[in-house]
Amino acid sequence: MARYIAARVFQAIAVLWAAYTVAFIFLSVLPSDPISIRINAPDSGLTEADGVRLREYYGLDKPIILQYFVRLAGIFSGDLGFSLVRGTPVRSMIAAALPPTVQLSIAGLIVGLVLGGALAVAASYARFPSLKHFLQGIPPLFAAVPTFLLGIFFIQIFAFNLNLVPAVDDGSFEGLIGPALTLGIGISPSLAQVLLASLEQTKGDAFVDVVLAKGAGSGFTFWHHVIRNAILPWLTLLGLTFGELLAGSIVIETVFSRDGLGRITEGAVAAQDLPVIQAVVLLISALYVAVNLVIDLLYPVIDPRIRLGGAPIRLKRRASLTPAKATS
Amino acid sequence: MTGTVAALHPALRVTDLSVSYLTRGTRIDAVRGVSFDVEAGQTIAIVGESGSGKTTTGQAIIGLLAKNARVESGKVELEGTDILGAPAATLGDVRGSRIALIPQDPTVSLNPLRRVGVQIAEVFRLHGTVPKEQWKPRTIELLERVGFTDARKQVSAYPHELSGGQRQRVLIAIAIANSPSVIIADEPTSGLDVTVQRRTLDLLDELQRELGTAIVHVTHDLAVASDRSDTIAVLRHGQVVEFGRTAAVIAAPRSDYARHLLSSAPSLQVSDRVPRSDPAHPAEIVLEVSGLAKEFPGHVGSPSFLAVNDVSFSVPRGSTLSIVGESGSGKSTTARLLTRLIQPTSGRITLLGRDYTEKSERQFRHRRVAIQVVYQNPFASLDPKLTVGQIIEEPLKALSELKRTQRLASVSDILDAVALPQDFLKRPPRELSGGQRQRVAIARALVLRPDVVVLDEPISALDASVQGQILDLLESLQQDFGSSYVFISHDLAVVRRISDHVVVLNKGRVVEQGPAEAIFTRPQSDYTRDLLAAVPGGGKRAAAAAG
Amino acid sequence: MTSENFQLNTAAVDGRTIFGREAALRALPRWSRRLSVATAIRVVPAIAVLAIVLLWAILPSLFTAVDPNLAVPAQKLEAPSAAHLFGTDYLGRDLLSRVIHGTRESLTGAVIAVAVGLVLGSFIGLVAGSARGITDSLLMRLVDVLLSIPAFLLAVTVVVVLGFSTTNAAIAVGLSSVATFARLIRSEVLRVSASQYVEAAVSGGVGYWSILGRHILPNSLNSALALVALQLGMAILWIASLSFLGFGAQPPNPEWGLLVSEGRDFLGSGFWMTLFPGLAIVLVVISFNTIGHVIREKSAQ
Amino acid sequence: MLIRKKAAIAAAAILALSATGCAASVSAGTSSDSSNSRYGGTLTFLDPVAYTAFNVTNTLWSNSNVVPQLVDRLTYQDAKTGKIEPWLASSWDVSSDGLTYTFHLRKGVTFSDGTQLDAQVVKDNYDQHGLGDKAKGIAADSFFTGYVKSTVVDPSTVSITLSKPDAGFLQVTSIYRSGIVAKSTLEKDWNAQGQLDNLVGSGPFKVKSHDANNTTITLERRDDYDWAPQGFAHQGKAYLKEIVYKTVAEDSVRMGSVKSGQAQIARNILPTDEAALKSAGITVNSYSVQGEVNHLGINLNSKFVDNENVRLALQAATNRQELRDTVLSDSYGVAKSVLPQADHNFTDQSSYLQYDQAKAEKLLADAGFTKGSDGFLQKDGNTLGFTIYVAPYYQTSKKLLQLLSQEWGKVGVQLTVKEVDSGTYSTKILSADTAFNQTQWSRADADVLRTAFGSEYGFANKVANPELDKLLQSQAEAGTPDARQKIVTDIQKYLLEHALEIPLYDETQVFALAKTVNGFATEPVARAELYDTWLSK
Repeated sequence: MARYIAARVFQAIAVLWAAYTVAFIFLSVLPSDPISIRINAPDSGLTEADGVRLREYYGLDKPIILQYFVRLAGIFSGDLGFSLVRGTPVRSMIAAALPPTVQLSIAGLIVGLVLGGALAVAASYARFPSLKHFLQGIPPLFAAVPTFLLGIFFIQIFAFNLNLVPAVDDGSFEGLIGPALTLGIGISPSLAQVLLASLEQTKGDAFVDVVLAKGAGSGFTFWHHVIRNAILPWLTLLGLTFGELLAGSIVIETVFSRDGLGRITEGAVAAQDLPVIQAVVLLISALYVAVNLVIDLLYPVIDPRIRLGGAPIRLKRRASLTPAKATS
Repeated sequence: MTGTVAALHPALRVTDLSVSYLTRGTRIDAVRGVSFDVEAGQTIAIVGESGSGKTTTGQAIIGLLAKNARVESGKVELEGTDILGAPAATLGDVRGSRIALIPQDPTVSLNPLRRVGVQIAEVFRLHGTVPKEQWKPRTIELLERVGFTDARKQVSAYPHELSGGQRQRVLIAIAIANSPSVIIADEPTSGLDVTVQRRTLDLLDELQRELGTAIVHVTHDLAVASDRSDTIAVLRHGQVVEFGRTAAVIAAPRSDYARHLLSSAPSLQVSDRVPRSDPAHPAEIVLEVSGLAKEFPGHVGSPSFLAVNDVSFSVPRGSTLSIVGESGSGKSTTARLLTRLIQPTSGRITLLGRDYTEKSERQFRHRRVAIQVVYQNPFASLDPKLTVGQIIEEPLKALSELKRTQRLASVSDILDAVALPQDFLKRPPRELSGGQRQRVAIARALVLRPDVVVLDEPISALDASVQGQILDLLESLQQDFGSSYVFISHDLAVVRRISDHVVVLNKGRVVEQGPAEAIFTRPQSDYTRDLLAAVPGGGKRAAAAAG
Repeated sequence: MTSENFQLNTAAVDGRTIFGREAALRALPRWSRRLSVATAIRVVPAIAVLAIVLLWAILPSLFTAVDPNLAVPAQKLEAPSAAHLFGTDYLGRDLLSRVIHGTRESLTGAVIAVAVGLVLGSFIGLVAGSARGITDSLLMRLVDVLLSIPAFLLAVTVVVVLGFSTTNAAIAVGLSSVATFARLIRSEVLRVSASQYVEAAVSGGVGYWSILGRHILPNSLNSALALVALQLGMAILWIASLSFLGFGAQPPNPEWGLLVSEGRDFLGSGFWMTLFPGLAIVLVVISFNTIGHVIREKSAQ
Repeated sequence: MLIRKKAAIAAAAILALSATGCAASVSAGTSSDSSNSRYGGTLTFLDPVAYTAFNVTNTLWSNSNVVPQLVDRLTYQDAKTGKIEPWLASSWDVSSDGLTYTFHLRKGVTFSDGTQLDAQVVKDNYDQHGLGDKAKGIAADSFFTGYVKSTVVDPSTVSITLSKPDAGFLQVTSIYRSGIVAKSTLEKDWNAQGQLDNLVGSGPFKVKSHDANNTTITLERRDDYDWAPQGFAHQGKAYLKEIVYKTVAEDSVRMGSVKSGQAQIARNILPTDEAALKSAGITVNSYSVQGEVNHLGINLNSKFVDNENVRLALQAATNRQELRDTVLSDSYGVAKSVLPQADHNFTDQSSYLQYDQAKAEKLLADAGFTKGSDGFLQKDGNTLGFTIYVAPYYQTSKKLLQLLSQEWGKVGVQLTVKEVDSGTYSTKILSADTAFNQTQWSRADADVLRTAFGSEYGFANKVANPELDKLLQSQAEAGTPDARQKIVTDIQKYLLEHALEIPLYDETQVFALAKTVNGFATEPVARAELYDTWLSK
């Protein structure tokens, strides 16, 4: 067990290092740098000579490989450097951006789980075939609407026409409703489709017949047996959905003018603010890896068939065929 | 027949039961006008092949038909009350208390996420027959009753921690928990090894005697039916074609179909096989195995596993060697070693006098012309994307120098040999029946005229009536082509019919081996004797009743 | 010995009876097994939408005679009317014509994205699934790394490196789907490799590459095809999202995502600029998704 | 997207209008109009751009709606007249050679950290502006190119020495990027100065709170503020208790938020939304930005544009009226010179800027271009075509350039519009392959033209032009306003005669104000000046 966890943690660190390196290589081939952007802004009043000075000040004049290791060392010492655009320490930017994004992600996840779960259960237990088909048709529709379009319409209707929620995040609970609904609707199709398939399959499992043969009604069968088994694939899906949540926040935070990781990512990418992008990539990768590690460790707890050190641990991820839902 | 109530009403009376399925707008009549009675303490066997409607009948009785099924007509009277089409609440009251189910496959019939004790106690909970504080002691009691030796511990086991036989015992415990009047047993032992099957069915018999339960035993296995039932109903295409006292049916079936079934079911009767190898004139040894072992590395934290341990035998030309054993005995691993799909850990395999143990696949490939294989499941062993012709031609293309026209001629010839019409060449496997597919698989193996054919449970996935045909085909092909067979099987009856030489495996080791007749008539080891004793057939109960 | 006709009509049923599923699939006419009515109701509209859209992409001038880039300032921001079915945009360009002419770029983008993902992903997946061992481990760790950076973040970063254009956005989206394809293809390769018919082919002396070409690839095709259809829909959405963030198509090319992102500035004064291109995106994505799901359901049967 | 629009002008008429509007609403509403009732309230201001580092030196336009509330300058420029008036400096003397400026500082001015304004801190501020500080990573401000040194004469007198006369220098001391900050700010290095918490000024507001990414910034009033310039509408502390700045990039969301009352002021209203806002009862005010007009700068090293006839042809092929009517709104002026009509040195040069397709075609034919098979002109096998990049600073850039592309297309010139990220943009516009870039310098003084075109600065045309340099320098050294006006007119003429830029429209800032907003004003380059702003109940 301990050995297994150690191996997984080591693997996680290796993935993170690789993610950092990939990000660094990507960014080092960018055509420009933030100093040039600053100098060439119409109002800047800076000359190329000033640029040389600023590059020196930020260490951007050093050989690329040296910059790579300096940054890497910085990460280990917890020093993520300064934003080249804002001058603020990246660590404090990230520290401020993380909570709203986590808040949004959790709220969006809850909406997605409730919505996806409700759709799947309703479709699975619909009495009339026509109702079933109708309910089955909703997730694909959700999956086809671009998130930004949904967000814009949400704001128009709920914030401006009905004046129910603030259009601009003000930290209130109401301010979270629009973004969370948009994000939740965005991730719900895959959750609904996976759960529906799983429900249909579980309902056909032989043990359900045994439970019915014991004299159980459909309610008892559902709550005590079907749902627990049917929900297992969600666990795997959660890890992947997590990536979608973070990616979705890039668009949603822009649309809803919310603070968060997504928004600073978008800004940093557009302005080529290297230290910020690297920190974000690293942080998001770390979160992703951590969430998936936790999920892997959670499996044996939830499913007694999987025991660490015994049966195959790494269940095959359903990554390949997760229903398509853009995080757009 | 005891008791006045029972005299008035049989435990179960099924009258004119008809069930149809609606699949994509097409109606299929699965059960047509089936009627029978079962008295308390009696067992009726519903026998039939796949698609005969036997399972549907069982489902209809306990009200667990699939969604697309519809009861067209009939009555199912449980001690005089019609429960067919009863409201859900009534069914919920009846099921689990007065009528119970023992399902087919114990490995998938328990909720994998809940402890077995909880799953048993649910029967008490749902029917309120036992006060809550008594659930656990009563559950343990039940487990002991169905033969658990360490019930106190095993009550909190998860299903996956139990063997198949143990799981079936748990399911039996669930079925008998409220002492029902009727139990529907749907192929209760078809997935179990013979010895386990015998112990399970013995337990069921014992409980039936004790509780006076009526049992509807749904099975495809005529031998099991003859051993374990008082009456038999043979179903075909949803209709009862033969009905009567078991002994009478077995002794003198009235319908052609029942006769056909009986004749094609292999049994432990003395084989009429003419030995292919004459000890006086030893034939050339085509395949020799010595000290074969295969070790599988364990997963993290568990020890490695010796699947095959020091196995040796030899196969003379034109003869059949059978490897028998229960699940986990290592017989399939041996088959894979012989065909070099996996590499042995140690030992030697010599084919036509040449040791190929340490040859690479590249070096060995052209030698595969001498050894071919037929798999158990003809639904998985044929590529669904190819036509029958392409499937059979494939080894020729790979291993022979023949030109295309010559290859096609060979394919055509072998298709005749396995008695399939020529127009099958262009058809995809999905349009073929199981028996036809297995013929294609055999044709593919024999098209190269190999010296050795490894047959890995080639008939166990097929219906009884088809099993006999495939065995006949294999025998006649052996005569025509002179191939040696290595026949892997768990079914002793089949093995007796086809083998010259038998190797008995248990837990990876050879328990005993020798000429087939010697093994069957004079088994040397206890294990072999157990195996032989467990083979069903012969009408035990009928004999007992008669006696 | 009697013939086998006792069993003939049980074709296509698994050898053993399966509790609850007995007799369910028998004796159906072939065509009905291929396409049930319920499936047809879903598939036919989807195919119709894609057919129309494909025609728009190939022969846009057949559907509209108006130059999509002709600005008529006097007619700016006109609501939908008989003269301009979808209305006009902020420069007085005919929106219907822009949507129709934008199809080619949108679809080409989606196709490029999927092609990039499919080709690179299949290559990695095939090599990993075939080579096993250390190569497999290394490649799968690479895939883990790709997966650990959320795909959309990756796409955003890549498109900035490559520069803004539909093609580059498509390549970026494609690159970020490489991991998905690699995983699918690898698992398909492993699944099919472990099947008995591949084992039978090995026994039959068939070489590795022949097995790959004759058995593994054709049998992985349905899953890959399903994923391709789903990814086509996803690529359209993602490219549109990149356009929304300002990283996508170049003006004045009327790519759909660009049209929507331009339109959002005019929600107050010209909602049709968002509505119609948005509708085009939604319909096409639903159609791709439907077809993907149906292929997957078919292959699962 | 950084969006920059500016402002200032003219506000006279518009302010008067909005003031009456407000007065009416107030009297209709609550009881009295006593100025006491104006105090208090929190105003939410929606800004489209992400705020960058808050360095005062070299601060960018993006932050400049926040910074003016926090820092005061030595002098105050009247947005209407362009006159320079006292602020932190109560008076000043200029030496007769125009090289030394002596400022007499106002007494009793404190920074928000409680420290006093004195000559030393002013000297330190100006040394940083004028010379930079290499050790702290701070570059000198290009507005201070002639700066030599500052000298503390006495605790309330500081004198500044220039290397050559600069008629615009006094105006420089009034602009927001010449703000005077406390010693504690100056001691910090470049990064630290950029952080809002470290920005300590003497302005009417101070920073109350902000999030790490500066997407929400809250300022609070300094109750002890008592040194407003006379040009402001009132004295003493500001009316508003708090100002909340929020970054909202979505145009529709900014507009909707003001409409629904969730915010009071939104900057950068899309031209197409103005009518809808007005009909919803929102005040839409536009302020012309003083400085240059929004125009296409020309890199004379590029192909084709080194030919003056080609430039003049493009000048004539540009239909400014159509651009304004289609892409912009009535809030924006059609460019009539290189300076906007609101600039006090503006002279009407619209004769150079008439749309004339025939003239353009003739000029190009004279230059030897003939029509090719693709409909575009060509010479020696080269198509007369240019690539222009969408300027990330102007929200209408993409739309405008697409229409311009069609206008130029009518005379056979191919203009390809491309959109790139701001990083790529900054490299592309430096390249000689890029003939045009849409740009504008804002500063309420004609000296802005020297900064833009003078070869000692960025020099927009990238080719030294001694003749123009001479004109620009003489403007800076002009003794009297009249003399200077004459030279500035010559410069305007010179630039257009030779088509050294292609003017497009008068840069304008458009703000949406909720009904409750009163007394909103902007300083000369249209940055919000919220000192006089108050909210009616």
